[in-house]
Amino acid sequence: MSDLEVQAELAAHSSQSRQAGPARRLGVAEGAAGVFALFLLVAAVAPTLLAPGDPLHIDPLSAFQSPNFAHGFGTDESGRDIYTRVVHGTQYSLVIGATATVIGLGLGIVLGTLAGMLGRVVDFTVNRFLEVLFAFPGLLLALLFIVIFGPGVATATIAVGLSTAPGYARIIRAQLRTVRSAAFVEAATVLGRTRWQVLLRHILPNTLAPLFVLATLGIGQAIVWAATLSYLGLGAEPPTAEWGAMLSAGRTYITSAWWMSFFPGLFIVLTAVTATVLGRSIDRRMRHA
Amino acid sequence: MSEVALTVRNLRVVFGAAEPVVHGVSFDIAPGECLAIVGESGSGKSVTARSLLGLAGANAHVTADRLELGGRSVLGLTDRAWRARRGKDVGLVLQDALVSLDPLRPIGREIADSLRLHTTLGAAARVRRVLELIEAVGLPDPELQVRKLSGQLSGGERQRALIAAAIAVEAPLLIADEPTTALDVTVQAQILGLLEQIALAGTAILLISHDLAVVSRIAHRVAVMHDGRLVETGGTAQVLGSPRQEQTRRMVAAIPTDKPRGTRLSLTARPADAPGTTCALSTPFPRESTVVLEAIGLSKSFRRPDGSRQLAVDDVSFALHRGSTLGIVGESGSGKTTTARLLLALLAPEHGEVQVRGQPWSAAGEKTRRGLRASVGAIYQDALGSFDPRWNVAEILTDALGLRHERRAPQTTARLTTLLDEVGLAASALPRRPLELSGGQRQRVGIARALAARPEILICDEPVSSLDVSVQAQVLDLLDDVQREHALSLVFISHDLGVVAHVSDQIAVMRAGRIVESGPARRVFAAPQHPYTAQLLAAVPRLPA
Amino acid sequence: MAEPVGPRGATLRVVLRVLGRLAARLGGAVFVLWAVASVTFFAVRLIPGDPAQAVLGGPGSQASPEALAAVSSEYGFDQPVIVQYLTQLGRLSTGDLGRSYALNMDVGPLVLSQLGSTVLLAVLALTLAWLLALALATWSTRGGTIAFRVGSSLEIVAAALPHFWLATSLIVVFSIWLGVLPPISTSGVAGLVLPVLTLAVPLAGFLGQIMRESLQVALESPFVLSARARGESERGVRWVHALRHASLPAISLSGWAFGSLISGAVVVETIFARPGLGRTLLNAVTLRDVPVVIGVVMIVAVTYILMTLLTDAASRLVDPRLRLL
Amino acid sequence: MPLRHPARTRRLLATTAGIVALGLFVAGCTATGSDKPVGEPISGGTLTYASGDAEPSCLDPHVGGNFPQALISAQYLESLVSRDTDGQIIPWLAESWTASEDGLTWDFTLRDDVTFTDGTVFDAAAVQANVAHVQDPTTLSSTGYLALGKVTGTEAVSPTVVRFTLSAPDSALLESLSQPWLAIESPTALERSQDENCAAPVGTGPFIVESWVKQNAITLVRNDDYVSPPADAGHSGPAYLDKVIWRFIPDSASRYAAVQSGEVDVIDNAQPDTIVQAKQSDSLEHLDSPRPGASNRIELNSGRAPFNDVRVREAFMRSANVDDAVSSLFLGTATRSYSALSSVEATAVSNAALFDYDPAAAAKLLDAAGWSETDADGYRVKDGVRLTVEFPVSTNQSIPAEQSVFEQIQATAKETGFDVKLRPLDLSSWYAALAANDYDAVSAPYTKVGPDVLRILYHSASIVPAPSGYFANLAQVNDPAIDELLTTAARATDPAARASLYSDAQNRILEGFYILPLYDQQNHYLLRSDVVGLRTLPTVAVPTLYDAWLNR
Repeated sequence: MSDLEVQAELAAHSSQSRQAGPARRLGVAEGAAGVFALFLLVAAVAPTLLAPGDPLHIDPLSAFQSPNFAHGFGTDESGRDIYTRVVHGTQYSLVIGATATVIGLGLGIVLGTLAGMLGRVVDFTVNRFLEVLFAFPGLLLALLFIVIFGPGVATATIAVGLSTAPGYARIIRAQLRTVRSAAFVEAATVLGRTRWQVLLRHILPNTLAPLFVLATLGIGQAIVWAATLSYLGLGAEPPTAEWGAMLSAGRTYITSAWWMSFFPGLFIVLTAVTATVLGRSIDRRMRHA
Repeated sequence: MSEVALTVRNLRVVFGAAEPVVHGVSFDIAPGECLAIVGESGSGKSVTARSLLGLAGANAHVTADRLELGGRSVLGLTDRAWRARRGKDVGLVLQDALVSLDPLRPIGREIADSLRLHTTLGAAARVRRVLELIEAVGLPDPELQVRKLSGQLSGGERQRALIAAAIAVEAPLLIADEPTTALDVTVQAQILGLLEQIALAGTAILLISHDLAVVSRIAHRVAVMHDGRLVETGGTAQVLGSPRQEQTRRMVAAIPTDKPRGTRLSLTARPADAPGTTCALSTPFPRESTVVLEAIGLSKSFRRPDGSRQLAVDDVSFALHRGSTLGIVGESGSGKTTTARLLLALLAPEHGEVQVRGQPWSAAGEKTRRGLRASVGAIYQDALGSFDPRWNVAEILTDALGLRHERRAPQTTARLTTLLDEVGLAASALPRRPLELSGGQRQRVGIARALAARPEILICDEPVSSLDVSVQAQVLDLLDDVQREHALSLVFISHDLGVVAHVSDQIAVMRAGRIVESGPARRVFAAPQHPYTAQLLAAVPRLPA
Repeated sequence: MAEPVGPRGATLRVVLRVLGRLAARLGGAVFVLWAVASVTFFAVRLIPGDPAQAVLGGPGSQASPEALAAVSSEYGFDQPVIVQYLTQLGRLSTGDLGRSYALNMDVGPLVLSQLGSTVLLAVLALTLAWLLALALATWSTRGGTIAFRVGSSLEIVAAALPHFWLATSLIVVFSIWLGVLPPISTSGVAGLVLPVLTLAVPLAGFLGQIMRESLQVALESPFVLSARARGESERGVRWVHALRHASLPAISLSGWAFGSLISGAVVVETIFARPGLGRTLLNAVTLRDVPVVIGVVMIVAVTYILMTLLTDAASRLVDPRLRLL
Repeated sequence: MPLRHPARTRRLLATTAGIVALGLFVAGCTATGSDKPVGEPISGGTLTYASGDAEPSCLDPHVGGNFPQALISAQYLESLVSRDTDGQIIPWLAESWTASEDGLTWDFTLRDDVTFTDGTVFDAAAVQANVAHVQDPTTLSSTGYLALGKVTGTEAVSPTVVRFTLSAPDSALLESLSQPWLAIESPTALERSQDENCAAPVGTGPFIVESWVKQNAITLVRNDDYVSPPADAGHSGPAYLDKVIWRFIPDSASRYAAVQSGEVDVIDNAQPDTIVQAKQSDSLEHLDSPRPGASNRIELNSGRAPFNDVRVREAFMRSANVDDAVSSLFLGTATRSYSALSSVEATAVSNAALFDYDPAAAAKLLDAAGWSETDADGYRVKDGVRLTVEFPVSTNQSIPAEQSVFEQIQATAKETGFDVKLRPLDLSSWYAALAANDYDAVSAPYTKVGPDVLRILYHSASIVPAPSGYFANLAQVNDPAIDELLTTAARATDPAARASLYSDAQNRILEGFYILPLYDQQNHYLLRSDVVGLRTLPTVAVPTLYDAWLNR
């Protein structure tokens, strides 16, 4: 199992659960998650709309200010406005998260499709390979990659992508196999559809559609992991306004300036929660639409 | 001990603020008597049964003028008081014991639970009693059985174990909620026999079922339930023999067993049928002697988990004549579905071959076969699973018509509407997804899809087994209609001999992969040659003559 | 050989089957280890630069050419890759994990000495996570809709909490503001509380969700209705039937959970200054101390495999159906 | 000989402390304070020390030789000489010493009452064995080895007199010998394998290494037979503490929380904000002890463009607002330095006028140097090349506040048109960048007792890289006049003449705008108020727990 598989499984569980309460259960949460996701999107695309300032602008004389009217989230050790940095940091975090997800998903699709579509030998080989990768718990695989290629944002992004790939691969493989043996695929054969038609019209769409859910869930996970690497000093470096790096820098001053690490951390948590809630919501909609 | 085991007066059950699910139901059961409540799904029969145990549900509001178990009122009991009486004064047997027995506990433990909760017996005494019970419900070798998990038992054995658990403390009343629904006919007969025995021993039995024929076998009295009300109550023979209410009549009519081929089962299936017409005999249709589909010595085996091979289909041969229906009947595991898949060339036979209109079918490559595919359609038991979940009805049917649904022309929509009309669905179904349709509607869409390509042959694999009796009747009638209209040849596969006998011209009886008997439906039904066929036939639930 | 018959024959068959399964398991484990060793060996070849220089502490080490040559021949860097690979496998098979560049000691003993601390942390966290999840699941399925919503929201948020943020917040609250728990985890029980909490809370979020779902499914299943119809009490229903079912998916998740705990240990051990594999690994990564990294990865792979075996055994214990296969 | 901070020291070098603070907290000062009135010292108890530095891989400071080793080894090893707070060399294991006229022969008279904690007698042969150990290439000594660079031989004149023979006069010899990296260990113990000796070195100090659980703690116990405190110690006889637990807590917030909650008694590498908090707290005391040797400074690579032009170097310094950065980030715990040397060095020369923040002057200088155009991003351009300053930062060697200083310099220099590219690198990559001459500015802290550090850092000979590619003269100062001054100073036997030579050299370095001094190498300790008598050795500013006792 990988983190992703667990996430996916939980999403599947929660959307299959009874309709009575649960159907409306996440109503408020979904709304809130949607609003926050919109905020993140705006922050990523046009950060200056939400925070017109320069995230790197220093003002030594107003360093270490606790949250106040002028600086909603307070200022950091060089007097930079934390709100501005958090908003501008969205771009880094989302880009890192999205890139890592694309890498992981891409690799996962290749591996999963190989295993799911080709013969038993390929399936067996790919499966053993994945099993081996699972013996490295997530972060370990990323750390191994970093030790080889050295720390940095690019390495961290690729590392996170790589370490999520096995999870994607297994989900895709399982999904492919389920779809391939589904009754509607047989029904299409009975209707006289060719293998290609079946593949293009039934197997692929039904395999790939859930990937959207996976990607949503995965992006939250990837952001947290990338932030973890930055926090450990192996990813983005200060003064980059990346959330993990901000948190890492802020932790030094945790006893005197809690706001420096609180707000970036809050955004990481909220982003992860939002990804979970939205992922599940999409999943439910896709299943019950 | 009271003379009445159960008294129910004006029982009402309401969930939340909605309409009552049960409206003022009243009945009594005497010790040793078996009362059957019969109704379609959603009629409120299960809720009625559960409210007699105080288990109608957390948000259920149960009221009654009188509700007495063994003469003592159970109205307004606290949960604790209910617990003291459940299992002791009233036992419950549910359908499908695979999920009604805890799969993680040996059945001995499950049976002993009631004893643990309601008696002061010591551990050793409990074990002795459990062994007695297992023996009493007719399971062989009790010492071996107690340690088994429900997953290790066959369906019938499980149901017996469940009954043993329910009667462990000799509760004066036993409620059996669809106790035989998932079982093969022969096993069903045995379980009904067991219940009958229990009633004979003096236990009152409340039998809940959707199938009149099943209950008629052992019930002394029948109560027909519809929309939360008992519409008709009386002696079994009287209610079934001369039903007074329309609902009852409809249910009686829907039973296919012993109804000749072509007899309409549903009373309101098609608008064309005049209301009130019962058992309208349809016109006989022409049958030709041309063989359109032939199976020649088919064999197919599968690998078991332990590596050995099991023959699922063993040297099966038959021929399907144009315009006729070949019924294949057999119990679970007899190889019916494998045969269907072989006929559809979804599996390749190990030996033998299938020919369509005399041309190689299973022996041909898929490429060659594809040209013939349009003439062989299929209808599946799980209609929902046979539709791509992303598609709505319009897309499913457009695809089946061989058109591309990206640019749907107005004339396509017209064709879709005609197609739907043919299976008795309105055009309003087009934009809906199968998930939003009822079981009967889904099967109609399935039939429409099969008809879209104008096939000559339809392979129907258990097309009605997951449907209510009345819906089943409608679908069977529909199949009958389309067969006549399109001169279709049908292979109709089912575990239900009654259904098969009703729809088929020819019957093949399968057992363990082999055809043990085949021949014209009437002949096989009237004078079975093979003892197995006779056994099957004897077990078929039928209304008292 | 004649097919064994009778009860003795049956026992023999069972024993043979169990042995066969064990052999298959061991074979699988050895395969995974071999593959892990190979993957790491060839991955490390990708590191740019002279491995001998890395052994001597990188370009800043002022290593003389003689020292480089000596290290090259000692570590066999001058040999063909295939020879190095086979040598490495040979060394690994005897349990020799090589020598740390940075810590001046053999990796095997180093890693083993750190293992206990991490395993203790992981086991405690897993146990606590289980208890928390169980408590939350039972509470939220017993109460009404509000309890259900609160329970599921708590779980989703808990599952989303990054370890580093949670650890920091716990230190701020319990060590700095309240001053009741030590911010470092060196010795003693008190020092374990915060690290264990940090690891357990997110995990409990995951386990809780899965447990609540399966508990709900179990509680609504017909066999529970049957049990209730027999007069079983609510507690009996939960303890005799439902919880056992609810724990099954959570048990099968425990292999994954262990992996996520190891990942978490990297962060937690660093923040709480606790000795252990995670901190060793992170130090080794920052110093690019390759033998230690490989050593830790290998030992984690071994423990992971053991953990999956253990998880399997636990599943069999709880689910007798698996014993039938 | 100088001390470079070798690999694997994380946040090894804190930046230098202020001159005002110096008056109060100069190396060697004693921190006291507790709820209980301080009476007579109480013997007994266990003190827990938490270090923010990396855990050493070897407890024998002869091997390698870095600051973490110095910190711990000062508790169980002793040197031949020490230095007092005035910078005077004072006796320790050596009672007295004499140098020959030509400065090539030194005789040290040793104490005759000292034994190592393994029972071996401390004598001239022991000193010889130590010198041989440090100079043995298989020991892999770097710091100690460099410090003994001019020592060609030793001779036991008598059991209590040892003679050092030098290849050239070395005015820094005593300062070198006072460093913990040349502490004296038991010759019997040195004969063990290196692994054994690394795990538990044997010395003459007030404590004995009892056990070392890697990645967890080192336990030291009191040496009850201790007789040899240095001349400036607070008492004589054995130490007060029964036991010392030495831990490693790399995370600064955890470290502070630990001392705040009383989980540990002393921490090092205290961060500015926690120092400020501690000063407001009754339960914590602050001990500031800047390290000797060089100040913390940014070196500008004069060996390549753009900093091969003195005008550009000056422009960079004028454009960097260091004062505001230091005051905002160090919150008064560090004072701006204008010197090449640490403020604890008596020979330090300071020239504030050279480093005024003056963007207008900087702009003029750049115009004059030909960097007169400005591109779209606001950076200066010359011949189509942007005015870029590659600035690799070693994350292992710079504390967070210092990295923030660099960020602020980056921000203020940008206003004048410098594109400062901060590149945070792990130690090994950082060394690689330096070796490849791929830098324009760099901050490389250097600890060494005495002004001889200047020769290491600014003599042109130090531009020539060692085989590994490393070199110490990162500013690539190549000035014959400076070379001459430094070489002469290293051989000068007269203290006054030596001081004057170093003063001249420093002025030339400062006026050449090779370095931008920031502050002293910071070395802050926080201790519980009930820890009394803790002081740092004035040599390399490491704490000694010999005089410390617990007032509880």
